[in-house]
Amino acid sequence: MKHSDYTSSMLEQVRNSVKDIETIAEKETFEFFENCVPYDIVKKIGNVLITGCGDSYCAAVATKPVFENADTSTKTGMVPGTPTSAFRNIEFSRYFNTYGGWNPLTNERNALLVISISGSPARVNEAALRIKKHGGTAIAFTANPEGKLAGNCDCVIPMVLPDYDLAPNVTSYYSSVFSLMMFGFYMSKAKAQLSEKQAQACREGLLEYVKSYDEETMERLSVQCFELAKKWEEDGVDNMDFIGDGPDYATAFFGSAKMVESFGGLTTNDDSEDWCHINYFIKDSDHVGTFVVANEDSPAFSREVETIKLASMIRKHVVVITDCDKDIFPENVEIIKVPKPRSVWMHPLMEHIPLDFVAGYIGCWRGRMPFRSGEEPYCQDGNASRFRNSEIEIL
Amino acid sequence: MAYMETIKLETTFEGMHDVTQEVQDVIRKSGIQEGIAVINCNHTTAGIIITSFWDKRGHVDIQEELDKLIPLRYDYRHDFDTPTDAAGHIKSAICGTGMTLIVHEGRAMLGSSQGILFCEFDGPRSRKFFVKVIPDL
Amino acid sequence: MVFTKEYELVTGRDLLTKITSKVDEAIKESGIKDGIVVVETRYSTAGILKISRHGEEILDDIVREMRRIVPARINYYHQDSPENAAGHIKSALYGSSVSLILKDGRLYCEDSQDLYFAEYDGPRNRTYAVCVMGEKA
Amino acid sequence: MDRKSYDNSLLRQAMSMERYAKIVYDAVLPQVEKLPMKEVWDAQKIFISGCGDSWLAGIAAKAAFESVTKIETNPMRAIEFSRILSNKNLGYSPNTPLVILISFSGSGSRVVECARRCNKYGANTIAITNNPDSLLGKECRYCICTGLPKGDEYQPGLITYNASMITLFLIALRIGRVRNKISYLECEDMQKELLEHISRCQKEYEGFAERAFAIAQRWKDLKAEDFIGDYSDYATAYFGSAKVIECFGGYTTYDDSEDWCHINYFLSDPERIGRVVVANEDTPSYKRLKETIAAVKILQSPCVIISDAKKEEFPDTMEVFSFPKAKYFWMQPLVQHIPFDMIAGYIAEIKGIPNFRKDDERYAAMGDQRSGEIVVL
Repeated sequence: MKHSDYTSSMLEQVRNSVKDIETIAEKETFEFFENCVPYDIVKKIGNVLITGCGDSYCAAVATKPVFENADTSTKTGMVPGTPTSAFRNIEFSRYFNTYGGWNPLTNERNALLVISISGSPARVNEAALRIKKHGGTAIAFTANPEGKLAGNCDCVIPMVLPDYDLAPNVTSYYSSVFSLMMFGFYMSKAKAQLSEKQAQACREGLLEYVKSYDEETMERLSVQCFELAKKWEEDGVDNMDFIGDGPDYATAFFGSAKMVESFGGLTTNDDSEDWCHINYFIKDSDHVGTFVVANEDSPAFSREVETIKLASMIRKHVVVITDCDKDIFPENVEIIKVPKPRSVWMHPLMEHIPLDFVAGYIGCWRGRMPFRSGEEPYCQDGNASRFRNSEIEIL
Repeated sequence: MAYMETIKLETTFEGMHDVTQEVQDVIRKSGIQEGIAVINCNHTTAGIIITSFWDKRGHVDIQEELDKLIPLRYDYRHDFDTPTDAAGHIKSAICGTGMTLIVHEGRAMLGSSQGILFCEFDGPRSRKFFVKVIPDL
Repeated sequence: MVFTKEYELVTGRDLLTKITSKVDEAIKESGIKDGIVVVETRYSTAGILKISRHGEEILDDIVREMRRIVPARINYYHQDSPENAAGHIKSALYGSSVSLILKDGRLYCEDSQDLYFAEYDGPRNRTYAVCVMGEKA
Repeated sequence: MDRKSYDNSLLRQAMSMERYAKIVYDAVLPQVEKLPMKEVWDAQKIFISGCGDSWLAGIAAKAAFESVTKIETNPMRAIEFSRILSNKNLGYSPNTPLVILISFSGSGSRVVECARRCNKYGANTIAITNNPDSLLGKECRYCICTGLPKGDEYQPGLITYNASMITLFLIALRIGRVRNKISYLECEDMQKELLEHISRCQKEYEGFAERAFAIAQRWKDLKAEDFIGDYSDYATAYFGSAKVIECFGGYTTYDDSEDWCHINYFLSDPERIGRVVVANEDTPSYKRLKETIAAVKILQSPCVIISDAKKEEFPDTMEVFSFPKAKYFWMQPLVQHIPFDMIAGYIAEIKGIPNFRKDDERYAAMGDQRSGEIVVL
């Protein structure tokens, strides 16, 4: 069977990414954000905090640079943006400032962006209620504007989400990333850190980048990932290791989560430096698949190249997702070349696509139900009460 | 036509930086012979003063005496930043952050032992101040 | 004869603890009616003070003025902590012992003043000693 | 099987933790007391960075720094600090932020890179290293030597991890003391408690080792280990996973209690995945952790719980390592990594795999971490 003969809800989502993002972009214009969060609220934000569970946390890590560097320069920046932190959901709702104490001078300048497509997990609601308790503003990014989370937040950004059957979600990730990035531009515009024209240019640059994943590129990526996944299945790869730095760590993390959700594969992730100290020593190196996200303009690129060299010396299955040419890397690593955006911070929106393909194809072969639905013992918590009905405590 | 320039400097901790020459240079560059020059810095933990340059050890005395008057106490009400910052605000308020000079024959009218000092009350920091020269009508 | 007794206490931050009754107790226990009483603490960031009995607000004034004269600066040469460095100086300046006159079984200052243990770097566990010297009646 | 014949480095290090803690404490305290008051005051923000275990020591000490100093404290991966972090965060005010860089040898490229970046922008730096003459020791403004005797057995890192934590705690106490956030009495008590808590726990280790050995025999053929912990305890979880890899190269994964429910819950073959949860009673997410443990129970994975709560708090199918309560909750990461260190050490020994894949010459390719390129952004 050919790669395109395989279909699943997840693969559909990946294949339609470009079209879907364009649909989202049509609705999510600057005016749209202005209607959701008026200028005078955005202008007083002095501290951006972003949180969410699972993929949503990845989206937070992925988009942090957009908020921090309003000029969205490629290297670590100089132009003032807004101080921004991405939090694991449990860390924000239970630990943020719990021990150090809240600072009454800055509390009201805190804005928490809470991301949750369904808006139903207990933890995101807890986070929203917590920031409000301490005088900040809660802004929901959710596809369920009537849901619980929307009710608990001061402002709601109703995300547009194309409809697919239950599957490891890809649409939710790129729509969160896109919405967060757009919100970042909108905020910088409102705070006069970006001019009208610059903000528009950021948006257009982003859409141009989305378009660069044209049919031909998607076809190439699909084929390459299909062959790769097939080879790995044949070689008995049973553990996957993901490496990325800064916003690319989000891609690595997201990719690793998709493998788990799609077929329950064992995964781990790390940055390019710590990988050399720890994960380098994982046994059975012939059966470990390694993905490294290494883009040319990333400030950590030179370290990533060193790490890839090291990995290629001990591991058979090393794959580099990169926007630069092959020759800089050792010969025995497989290069998945992805389009190069105008600025390096745009990458997280699309560069996860190869990882999704791999997860999707392996998912088809292993015949696992998405999220193990109906499978024992997982189904004993079929309605996910482990996170929907978790007790809310507001500290 | 009035003329303005921004002067940048890198200060040291509690440093006293001689900026007389820089100010005179701006006045010279402006080409203005008669008028006034206004100096101001946009910082709250630094000051600009005129004092004697006859013995530069006197500059250390100024910082030391200011430190006695306004010690680097840790218990200021403004404790958001540091003791140096809190004391610096007070020192800066007392010294003033700028001054007006009379320009005559293309130069600031300063006494033979007078000089202009940029006083850093925190530091090291990147600082700047502005000089504007305004001609007589 | 000489009679010495040691007392313990837990102090608070900037706390003046009244110890008059303890001193009286020591005097009674010694049975001495005429002589000299010495109260001393051996800590270098604490002291013994003899303070007027005219109202609680005097205590506040004393604490505030002691802090004003010897502020808890961050730039002392002694680099333990600001309170500690200032505490050493306060202890040296304000004294860590007092001598009192005992006459007919009563302290000479009994009507007008109280004795206090002054803490300059608390809270801590402290001790002080009362020594009574003189003739038993 | 006789436990005694499966002696291993991690076990030996665990058993001598008390002795080394005393050495480090005595060496570090006088150095920490010399940190100047003004510079301690000037720190408006603290970063802690290092590679591998050293970074984890920073995470482990985050709660301590926040409770004792009340200053915002960010443990950061070395590469994030040196390459990704915006330079606006460095040197925006005199002597701030305070950057604490940890490296046992003091020679890794990345930490040296971090130190040079701080110097470029004016941040204040303290090195924690066992080698003050190293590049890191020289680049940093202050250097605190952990004073561990040269030539002893420190691999895989356990004593060094503890030394970093003890030093971090003592620095936190110094800052808290200077800034009057803790009183002299509290400071003295916390310092005393540091060593006492270690001694108190040390008494449990003989029993722990016995149980660890039994678990190691059951777990040696599992597919992977999955670690769960929140905030400071995330360091303990992550550290356990690092030891698994260093000791016998096992497959591992780790997450916090919330995200685990969203992602790692779905791992295949749950009955062949060993789960390790760090759940302390006083931690703000304790109830959440218990809910997560209930979800682990559904999956019927073999599970080890590390906690200071009573055994009865958890499902009886799970193996609970109960620690004595620490008087100050933030001291728990000092000791709680011990049970899994022992398990990892025993598994490696039972399987006959040497540390750091020394049996496989390909792994020697790693070479020297000092040779990496240093880029100062």
